[in-house]
Amino acid sequence: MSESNTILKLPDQRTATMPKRHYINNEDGLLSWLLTGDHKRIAMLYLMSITVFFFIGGAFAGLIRLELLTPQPDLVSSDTYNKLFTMHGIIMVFLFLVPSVPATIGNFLIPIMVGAKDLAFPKINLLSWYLYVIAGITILTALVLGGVDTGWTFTTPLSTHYLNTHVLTTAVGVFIAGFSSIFTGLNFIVTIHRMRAPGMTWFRMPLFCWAHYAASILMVLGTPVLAITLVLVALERVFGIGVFDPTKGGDPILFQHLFWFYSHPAVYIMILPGMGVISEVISTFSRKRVFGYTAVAFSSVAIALFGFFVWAHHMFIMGVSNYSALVFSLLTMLVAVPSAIKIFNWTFTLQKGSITFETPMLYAFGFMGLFTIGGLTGVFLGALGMDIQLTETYFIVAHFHFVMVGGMLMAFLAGVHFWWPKMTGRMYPESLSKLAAVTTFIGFNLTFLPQFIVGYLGMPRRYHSYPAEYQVLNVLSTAGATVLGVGYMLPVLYLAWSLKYGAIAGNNPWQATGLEWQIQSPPLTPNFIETPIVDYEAYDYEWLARKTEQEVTTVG
Amino acid sequence: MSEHHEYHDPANVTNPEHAEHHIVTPLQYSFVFLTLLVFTGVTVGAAYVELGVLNPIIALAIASFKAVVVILFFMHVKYQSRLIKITVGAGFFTFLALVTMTLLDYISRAWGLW
Amino acid sequence: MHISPVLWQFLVKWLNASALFPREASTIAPYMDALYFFLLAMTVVGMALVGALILGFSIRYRKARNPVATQVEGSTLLEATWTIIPLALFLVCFVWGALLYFRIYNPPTNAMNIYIVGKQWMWKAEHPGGQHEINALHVPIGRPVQLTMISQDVFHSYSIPDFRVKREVIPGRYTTVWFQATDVGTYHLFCTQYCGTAHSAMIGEITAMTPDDYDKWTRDSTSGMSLAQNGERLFASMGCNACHSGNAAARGPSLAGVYGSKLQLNDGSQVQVTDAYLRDAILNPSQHITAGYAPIMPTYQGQISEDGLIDLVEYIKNMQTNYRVQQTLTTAQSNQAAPVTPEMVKP
Amino acid sequence: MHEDHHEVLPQHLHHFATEEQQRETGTFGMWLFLLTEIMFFGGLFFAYLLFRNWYYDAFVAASNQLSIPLGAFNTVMLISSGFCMAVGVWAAEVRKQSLLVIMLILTTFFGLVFIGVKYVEYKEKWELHHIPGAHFDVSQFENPAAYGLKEKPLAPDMAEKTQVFFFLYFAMTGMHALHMIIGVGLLVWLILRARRGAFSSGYVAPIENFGLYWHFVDIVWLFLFPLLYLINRHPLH
Repeated sequence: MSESNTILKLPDQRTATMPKRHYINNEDGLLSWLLTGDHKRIAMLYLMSITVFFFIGGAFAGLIRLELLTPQPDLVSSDTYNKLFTMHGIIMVFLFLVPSVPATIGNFLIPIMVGAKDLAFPKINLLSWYLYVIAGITILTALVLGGVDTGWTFTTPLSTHYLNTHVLTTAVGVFIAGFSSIFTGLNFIVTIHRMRAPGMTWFRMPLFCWAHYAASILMVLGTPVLAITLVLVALERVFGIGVFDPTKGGDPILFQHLFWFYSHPAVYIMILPGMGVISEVISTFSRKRVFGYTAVAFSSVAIALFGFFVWAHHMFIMGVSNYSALVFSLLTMLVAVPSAIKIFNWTFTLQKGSITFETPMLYAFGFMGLFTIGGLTGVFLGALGMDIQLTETYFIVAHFHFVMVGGMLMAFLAGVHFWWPKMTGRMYPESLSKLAAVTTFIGFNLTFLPQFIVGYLGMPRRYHSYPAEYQVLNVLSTAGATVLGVGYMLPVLYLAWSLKYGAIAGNNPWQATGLEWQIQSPPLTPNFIETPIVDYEAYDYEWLARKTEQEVTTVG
Repeated sequence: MSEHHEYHDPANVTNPEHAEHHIVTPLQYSFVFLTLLVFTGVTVGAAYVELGVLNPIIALAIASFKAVVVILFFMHVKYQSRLIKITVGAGFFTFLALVTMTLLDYISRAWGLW
Repeated sequence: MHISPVLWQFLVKWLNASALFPREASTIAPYMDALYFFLLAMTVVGMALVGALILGFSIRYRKARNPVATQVEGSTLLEATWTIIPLALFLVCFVWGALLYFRIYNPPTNAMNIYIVGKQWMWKAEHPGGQHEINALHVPIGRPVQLTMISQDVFHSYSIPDFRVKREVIPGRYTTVWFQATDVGTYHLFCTQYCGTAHSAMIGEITAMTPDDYDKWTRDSTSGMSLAQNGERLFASMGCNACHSGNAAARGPSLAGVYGSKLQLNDGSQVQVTDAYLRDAILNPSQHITAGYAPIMPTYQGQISEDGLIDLVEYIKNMQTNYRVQQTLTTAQSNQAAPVTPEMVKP
Repeated sequence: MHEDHHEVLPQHLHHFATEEQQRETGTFGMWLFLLTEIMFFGGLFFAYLLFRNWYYDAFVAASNQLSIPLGAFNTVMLISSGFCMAVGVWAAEVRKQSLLVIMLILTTFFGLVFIGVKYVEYKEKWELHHIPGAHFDVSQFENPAAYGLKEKPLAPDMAEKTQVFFFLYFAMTGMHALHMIIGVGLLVWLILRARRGAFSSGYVAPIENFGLYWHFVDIVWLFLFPLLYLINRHPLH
């Protein structure tokens, strides 16, 4: 690659070596990993377990798309199909999307970015990973025992009185996963508030930290409501009496309220950390401070705040009062604004920059395009009347996949590629990863754009069979899913390959300004040899240039 | 929560958002203890008096007062940093958000369709 | 390139049979589609704007062309622009959407009423004239039709995409939706809320007919007993008439003409008597005691099916006098069917 | 306590700059955890609020089955327990080891008395068939005179709704009791450590943070007591 279209600056590969001591080889043996308090190792444990669950969830998605290739219910039985999409939803939401960026990249980077040696509570961080694993195993147990077919939303009274599948086991799993997420969020908030290095003021923090801070507030305050709701569902299922059963005087809408009080903020838990990644990537590859830093920072907090007040837009046709539907619709429109602000700020970060197009940047562009569509189609659903036609159809499926997969997963992959050299000390293969990024983008659009159309036609979600006239669009979608599958398999393969054969990255291959790039890669166990003193703003590339110049002169 | 930055003192580099440690004395605790006992008596007594709609209001007001006393003194929030105070406030704020926004639906359902 | 003619034919047929846009078959559909195209345009313009900016900046400011970045702090003016313009657009969407919502969920007063009972996994439609349909619904075109819906078990959702209407069917509560079909034809009916194993088989067909055909259909498919007549029989057999006899000394209030009136309750509140109120008062009587009466009515929770409740509601709705109630009390002390009045069969 | 920050104490974790920072960080973390507890109980409190308004008469009748003296006694027990805990924190701060141990034991004692009384109350409900579920019996509410009660009889449909009250009663007090039991378990562990002098040399964070948890559980009860026992005593007619 020529000098003019990349910022990548690797050490001379003939002489470069990996650092002698770093967090990976600091201690040996399986036990040293399983009992570690080091946030970087826990991040790695999370990364591995999350990847496993992503591919389990992805396999279910593949089976679902395969079944939908034909209008007839021919591949699997209806029961199996219902279990497939339930498991796909539960695994992807609770075991992949919620912990994806925070528990892996966030865990690895938040302490380093604020200049701390570790998260505030290393043991609770480890506990969070164990809870995650226990939750995962519990949910897989439910799967192995015969599965569960509630849909990921556990809608009462279906889940409490009408199913004899493993609802309890799954609910226990989700309950535990919730506490795993609470502990991660708690750790982040405390760390960001109390563990910042000297000079690291709030407005010198990378936007990645702001985004995680906002998401963590949602985790800490929202998740317990899900926990108590699941407890009530379990009690109702066991004792046959409860507060959600209309024949006994309960109200099933109460369940919807409590469930969505968590599950709507949960989508912000999923997307906000991804937005943090995008801010870092866009800035680094256009060599420019993020346009409107404060606006982007505050829009994260605004999303977190407004995010608590919009949940009933999941229930517009479910019998909430028309008055409250009005209020929630209005608030939904307001929460869309901070996302628009972010998109435009990122776009204008490019202006007057010096842009290069490495893989993380390609993923980030993918994010911006797909998230824009995902966000604007969200306005369709927030508009009351429109929601009547669109909700519970494939339109909504397409919408949240655009936000979650097109947004969050793209951001996750952008982040993994961006920080891969920092986490492992080695570069991924550039051209192969660009191919993967483009494949993912094409596959994604092919999969989910037809679903908007088939959704407006009226095809309901969670349908095992459908009218024949929807087939062409479904075939397109399945074809796209195949491409998408390839796009997701590629990174696993070449990233694994790069662990041994990748080029040695050096401290700062992207010449980025974050504190994490000023230390060795992979970092030492205590991150910093001495506590850093921060005397520059975030994304200050001039500071970096001066620093590099100084180093060159001292060495020379 | 966005106001936290205002309370951060950049000069305090090793321990941001901090409050001087304060030890509450057993004497203060005893006063608090007595207050709580007295108000428990009051709330039980009030329950036996017919006051109409005031009954639940008085009971909840006393309970809230007792909770605030416990939070301020037994839990030392009075002597903590503003960060802790805001945090406690944020918890109750979110709880109120849950209650009011959900009640909005239940109350307005009775207003009929349109 | 050579494609086998068989395959070619198949492909052409397949593509021709496939749909891209739903039919506009109700009076609401054009309103819905107008908003849809507005939103679609907004999305396309927004996407094009962001896409063009990204593309333009990527070309203009790529490293090869602009080796050194110029640091820009931000711009309050620009921030304000992209806060206010999207906000204004979204507020337009809000108002427009809300207006559409009222239109879809506010039935006109002259709408004919059809009851829908959802259960795992079928739709039962009950016309006031006593016609029952499973997984089907016959409606006349050019006439507003209101559906009063309830579920016997879990949440379902009644969706007719070509009419652009959908509403959740909830256990324990009536919900309503209305539409006015414009074109003769058959349309898909889906259950869109996940309701268990055979969710995707809980589908049916809406048949929109000319008013004449519809009248013919109603005559041909009547079961002989209107809902109100069924309700009358149930009213007698459950012993409702013992208290709700309309006599001055009766233990229960007279029900003649009660539907639609404002009722004074014994807890001081005033309520409008609607379908939902009647149903609730049968199942949870103690919360719906008419002023001046004692709370002695037993609950019928678990003793009457939703179909039975609909019969009763329909009967009370159409009850103008207590004449027939007292007739049944004095003449037939049994569970016999009440005599059929032919003119009541018509919807 | 520690003017001298250079003294490295055994409990000082390496990633904190000073012990004071470590201690305040712990407190902050504990408070965030308590926020999740507020929201956890918040869901239950909301369900209570809703159904109390819907089924007021049933809630009155069912609430009258609870014993105010037992509830009030338990409230006093919890307040005393909280007071001992607070004094215990003070004892740890001024490094009085034996006082700390005594106070922790008293805290545990009052907590156990609370749980014991709760057991008595639950047992009575069990005998009266007031546990929600298949064996729930409403006859006492439909016909209180037959049970020697001076209550107004409830209409049958309203009597059924007493089950909703008892479901919430058991869910709320049960969750609260579960927190108490976990707390007592932690107290035993703290007492053992305190006896070995673990908290008598300026390291009070575990005592302090446990105190926060214990007081929070108190606060939940301070609301449960009036809501479940007291404020339904007077039907609004």
